[in-house]
Amino acid sequence: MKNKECVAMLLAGGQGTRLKSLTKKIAKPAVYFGGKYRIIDFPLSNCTNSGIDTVGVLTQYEPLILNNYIGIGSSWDLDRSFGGVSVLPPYMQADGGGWYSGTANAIYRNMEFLDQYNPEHVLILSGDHIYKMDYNHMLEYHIAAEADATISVLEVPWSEASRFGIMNTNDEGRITEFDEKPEFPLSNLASMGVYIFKWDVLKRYLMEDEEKEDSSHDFGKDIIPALLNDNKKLNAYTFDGYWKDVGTVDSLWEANMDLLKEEPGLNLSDNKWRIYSKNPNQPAQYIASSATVRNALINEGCRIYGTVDTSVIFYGVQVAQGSVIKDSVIMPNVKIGKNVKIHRAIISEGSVIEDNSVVGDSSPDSQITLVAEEGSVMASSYATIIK
Amino acid sequence: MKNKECVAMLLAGGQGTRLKSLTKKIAKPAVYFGGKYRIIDFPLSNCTNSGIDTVGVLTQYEPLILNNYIGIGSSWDLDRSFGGVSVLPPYMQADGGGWYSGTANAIYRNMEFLDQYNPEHVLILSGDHIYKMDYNHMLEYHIAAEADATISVLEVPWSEASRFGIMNTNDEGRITEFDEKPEFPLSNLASMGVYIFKWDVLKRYLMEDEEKEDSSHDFGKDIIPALLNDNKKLNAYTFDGYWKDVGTVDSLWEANMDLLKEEPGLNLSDNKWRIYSKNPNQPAQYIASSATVRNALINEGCRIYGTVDTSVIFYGVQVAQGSVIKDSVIMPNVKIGKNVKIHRAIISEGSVIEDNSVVGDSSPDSQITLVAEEGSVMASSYATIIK
Amino acid sequence: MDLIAGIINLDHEQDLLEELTYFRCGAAVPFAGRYRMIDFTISNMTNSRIESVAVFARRKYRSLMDHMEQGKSWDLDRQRGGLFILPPDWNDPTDLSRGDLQHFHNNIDFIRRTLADYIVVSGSQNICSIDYRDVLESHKESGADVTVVYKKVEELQPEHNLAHKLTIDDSGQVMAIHNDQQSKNVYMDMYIIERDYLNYLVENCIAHGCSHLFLDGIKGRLPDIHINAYEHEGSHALINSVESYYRNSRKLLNESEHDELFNEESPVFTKVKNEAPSHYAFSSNINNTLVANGCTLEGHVEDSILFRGVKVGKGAVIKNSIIMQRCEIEENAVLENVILDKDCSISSGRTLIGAPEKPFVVAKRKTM
Amino acid sequence: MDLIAGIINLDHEQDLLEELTYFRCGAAVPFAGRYRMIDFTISNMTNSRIESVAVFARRKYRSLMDHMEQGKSWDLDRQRGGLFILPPDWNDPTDLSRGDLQHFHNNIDFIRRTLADYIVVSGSQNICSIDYRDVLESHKESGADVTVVYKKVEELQPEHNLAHKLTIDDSGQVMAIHNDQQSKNVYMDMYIIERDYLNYLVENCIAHGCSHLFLDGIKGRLPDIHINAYEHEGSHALINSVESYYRNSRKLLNESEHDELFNEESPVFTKVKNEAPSHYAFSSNINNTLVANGCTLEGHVEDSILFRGVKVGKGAVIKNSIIMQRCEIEENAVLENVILDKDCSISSGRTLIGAPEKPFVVAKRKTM
Repeated sequence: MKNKECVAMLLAGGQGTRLKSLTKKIAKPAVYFGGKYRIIDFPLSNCTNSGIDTVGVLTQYEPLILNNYIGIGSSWDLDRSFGGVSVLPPYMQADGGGWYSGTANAIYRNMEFLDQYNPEHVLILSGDHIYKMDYNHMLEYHIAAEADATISVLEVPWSEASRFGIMNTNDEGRITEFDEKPEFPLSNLASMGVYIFKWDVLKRYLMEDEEKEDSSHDFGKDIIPALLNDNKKLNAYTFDGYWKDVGTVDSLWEANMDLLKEEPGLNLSDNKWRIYSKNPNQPAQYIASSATVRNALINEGCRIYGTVDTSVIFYGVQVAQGSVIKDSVIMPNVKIGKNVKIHRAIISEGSVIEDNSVVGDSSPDSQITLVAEEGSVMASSYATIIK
Repeated sequence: MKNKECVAMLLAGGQGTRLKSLTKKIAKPAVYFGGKYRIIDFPLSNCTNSGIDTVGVLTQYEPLILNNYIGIGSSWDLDRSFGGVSVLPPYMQADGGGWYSGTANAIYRNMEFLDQYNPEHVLILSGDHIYKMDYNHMLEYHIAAEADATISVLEVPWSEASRFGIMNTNDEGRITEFDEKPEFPLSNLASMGVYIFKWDVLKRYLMEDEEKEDSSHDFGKDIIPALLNDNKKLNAYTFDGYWKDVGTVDSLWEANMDLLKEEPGLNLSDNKWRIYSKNPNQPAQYIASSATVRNALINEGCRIYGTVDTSVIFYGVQVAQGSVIKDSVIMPNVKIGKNVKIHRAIISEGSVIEDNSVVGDSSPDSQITLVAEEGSVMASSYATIIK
Repeated sequence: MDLIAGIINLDHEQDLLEELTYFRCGAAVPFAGRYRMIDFTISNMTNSRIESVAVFARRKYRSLMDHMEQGKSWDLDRQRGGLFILPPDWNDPTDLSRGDLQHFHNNIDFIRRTLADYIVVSGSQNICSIDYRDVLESHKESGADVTVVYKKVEELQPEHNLAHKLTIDDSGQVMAIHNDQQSKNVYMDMYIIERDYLNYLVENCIAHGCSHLFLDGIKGRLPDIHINAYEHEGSHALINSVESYYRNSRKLLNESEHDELFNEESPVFTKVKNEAPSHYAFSSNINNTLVANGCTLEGHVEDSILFRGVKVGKGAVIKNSIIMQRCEIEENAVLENVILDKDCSISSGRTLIGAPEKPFVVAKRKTM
Repeated sequence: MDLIAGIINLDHEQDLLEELTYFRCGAAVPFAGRYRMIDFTISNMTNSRIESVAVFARRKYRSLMDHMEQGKSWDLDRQRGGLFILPPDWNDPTDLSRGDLQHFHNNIDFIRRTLADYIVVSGSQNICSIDYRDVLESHKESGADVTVVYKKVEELQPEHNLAHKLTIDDSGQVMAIHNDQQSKNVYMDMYIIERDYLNYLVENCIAHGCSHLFLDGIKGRLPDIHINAYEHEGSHALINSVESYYRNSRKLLNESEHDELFNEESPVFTKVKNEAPSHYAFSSNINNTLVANGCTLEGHVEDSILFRGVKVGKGAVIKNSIIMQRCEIEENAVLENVILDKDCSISSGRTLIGAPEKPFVVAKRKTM
């Protein structure tokens, strides 16, 4: 029987409540980013580019859009005869079954899926981060070190270390301690939520954890501490590229703005590490004579008659004459009327902004305004919005 | 915006407990039938052949195999840019969400899916029946009659009518009464569990039903009676082809045996009404010099060295020399040793039957023996089985 | 609903687009920033619910094959029906057919086996948005043997010289098909016909040694058969020369022309590519221009069309030009009235200026 | 892991299978009940983790195109890499290449752009189950310029006359390539080579006016380059004539021969079709026969191979025969030592008997 060296499990069940109404009807990994993508395009493209061709996507919250978006994975070249992408929703079994009660429980309930492929290693990913990473390098490191588990870490500024899960390591990179949001951090190596486990080791710990009544069945809170406690070999793998948690409206906005910097940390046009996504069918974008476009990412199907400055514009957006969009992210199929001013805002998919509206606050430290599906304006607002 | 005239919703969440251990690890619609197919191939192929290209498949119980099997629907030519097949598992929402509590509730929870396509009519199907039917004829009848709902019915022998949901109709085919398993049936028109509703009508009744605390949220028990009660126009559409509920081990066996009759009611080789299915990749079947094969359906990848008489053999089955298989159904990848006798049995996928085993009872009225995944023999048994 | 099948017959389309058709047939020429000419014909068929399309290709069809694949982009990757590109690979020594009848003869199974009762036969040079179900309705009402599609053009252009023209009576019946240079009823190289009648015409034409199904089998029979004319009222472009390609491409910078061709009801499909959104730098100045994805723009562009992945350096100036995929225009280069085919590089500081009525065309992969 | 790309070069394969190759190339000939010859080569590549395969086709490639589509059946329908069938559609007037170098030259981008460092070049006539990763390992160990694959046959058959033979020294190095009719080291028309070296050979051969990459570029350089020989130890069939096709097909009725070719570790993939399981009637009597799906069997069949959808009527007797897709053998017909191509009908009561050493071949769609 064939087997797979490494199978990836992508945790995509989260609601992402801190993204507010952006995730009212869609799971967080389906949230838009970068003028064209959804967050989940990044881990899925990383898998494809790393040669990992078997990925389980664990869904639970509002999966309809995510299901349709993923399909059988052809957008990421993950439609494979043996392996490929499988969407794994919670399900009922003869003896019960039920919702996923934590990240570890979600994997536990899909042990049979994993056992089909009889993998040596399992890569655990989350659908919340924007980054390009070669998981194969990490896997090679994990195998060479003969580790039971390897956790990808990132050096964060010391001042911010207490906001993260911090790994304390010895000289060989072996993890000696895991501190969740320590008040006085001993290291600045923060966990990225990317783990590789030996499957036989993980499986045993998942089954044991399932028996513990007081467990929250979470990788960070339960599984990793249990492994450390048993003196298993846990290594830290240091990643040093661009990585961004886009869990809040502000950080999602920032990550979009990062793409417009002089030297962006994230290159979306690298042919050697393509970010794949499902491509909408739209005609070429049209920039009218009356338009002014400066420092912007604009996608197909847009028609720009006004001014776009330092903004990210998704497909199918219309900006009428006299309007000014600055420091903003405009999601797909938004219609912006005449003489509208939009500053420091995220306008969500399909919104219609009436003529002469003013959205957002241009002062540099102001909160980011979110215009969400049903016309609500979250922070500062003078807008009139009609859906 | 585009819309669809008719969208199908296929209820595939059932566990099918009467099929015993055949459905221990798979949902009932994924159960094998006819040497090659799974039950769900029939309603899905009917949709394709009827020109209905948008199908939601509602899953809940052990959906992994069903999910993988359906994929994006390419096996049934249902991988379409707008429409096609969507698997719809239960999910969580911002304000709760949860399991499907009944057939009507399952549709209720997927109203948004349906509204994407803005259909005029919704076709409700179940994944429990073997039949070939042109839903488009039924739809035409439904539209011509300007009915609020149309229920497909079948004439059953009067003696059996009390086992079915019976429709009493007036001269124009309008349903006047719905009798669930009546002791004294007034008609022999049994419901096939195939409904077409005007979507706007159904939607209103689903929402009203959801509010009723004592409702079981079931089409037969709640929605149809409510419509009748309000004097809505419900018509019966009479179907007169082959139709079989394969909800029990005995009826599943019978339906397979029906294929081997002199004039089978169900033609699987009709090029004008193909039954599509996912095709396994197996070499041609091999019938050895020592073999005797009479009145049998045999699939690719089989190797027959023994005797096969009046049986249905799925792909990848091996029958060693001296063995006799009679009046039986052998599911995929079963290995049957030498000098085995199998009579009136269903051997489930991947079973290994040791040399010299005897399975089943050859007397014509005996119960059908089921050899299930983990080697259990359900009824009569002298078998030694190793998995 | 009546089923219609489609045949896209490229056999008698000549490759008159100079450098643009050195290595590809006209149907494969890039158009409108991200499409190929043939996308419009296939999309019209898909939007008319045609589920089975054959493409008769004779020469330079490689890039067409790469583009069309199995038809997935047009939702035509089917087990029943689908999109078939049929290059000339014939090996029957008893075959007597000639000209485009070779295609019809050698692919007669497509016609005989289709479940459709009607067949639309079209070329690829007439760019428009048309619903063939409307043409079929007119055809059935008229009771004609064949229904041809035409455009009543407002103003005759040089490209119309090569097209056939129709003389039509009050009832919409075609009285004559000719090349009268004054006639404004331009035949759009599309007709609808009953499947069985097409099959008969093919057999009959071969038996009589004909070499052109439309000219010999339909036009040539004119007094004896009933040809109905269907007028296409929407926007229309006939592209059979560099000049008509250039003029009709730039017509799309006009909003109403653009919207007639690209409307939500009948979208134009094409093979999608993974490209990032286009990046407009602080220094860019883009006006009245269509831009596809994946471009990096630092210079000045006006009244132009940029295909996917074009790079325009700082200080470069592009006017009235069409720049195809992955061209690189270095700093301070100047292009005016130019068409660059794919993968061209224009070095820093170069100036290329064509004439408005005769653009300067650069073949693909040239570095200048 | 080293990446390997594949080229299936059909250019110098002659269509010597008589009626079976009138309308299709040898690579497209049906084999083993449900496959085409080329399936074995493509599957070997897929099973060796080759993700990018080009097929150089010259003539009669239509049925090959229909069969291969975009490579989905072999898991080769990819955005990066994939399966490409490359018919001869060349339009470069400056092209000087000749023979099979036309393919290499006109598709040089496939070689230059692949991410793979090594390329396997293979024909389609050597049916076997081989892992090219093992060949690569031998190649790398040997330090050779090229590694060719050969089979040491136990018994020479007529088909081996046409094959090249190898003289090999103790270290596995090829000393000579020739046609010595006594040699049992049959070259299997497969070699592995570094990508850059292949690119160099192509350019060099064209510059010197050569017309056959293997003969001129590799064999012709023999004293000067290091050619390593890799022995294939599994089952092997060379099929280049009706006689070898017939004998090697029937060899598959032997269980161990069958199992060596069809094993779970390296499955053979092909385009799947929707066919019901085969139906064996009460009256059927089938012995030592391979049967594909969709057959309806009421007669007597022994020592034969039946493809998909064959119908055998009551009282019909078929022995030592190969019956391809959708043939219909009516009641009481008798066939012995016969090969029927697709869609043949044999009328009730007819008898056709060929010789064991020369089967009677009937071309497709014949009614007899």
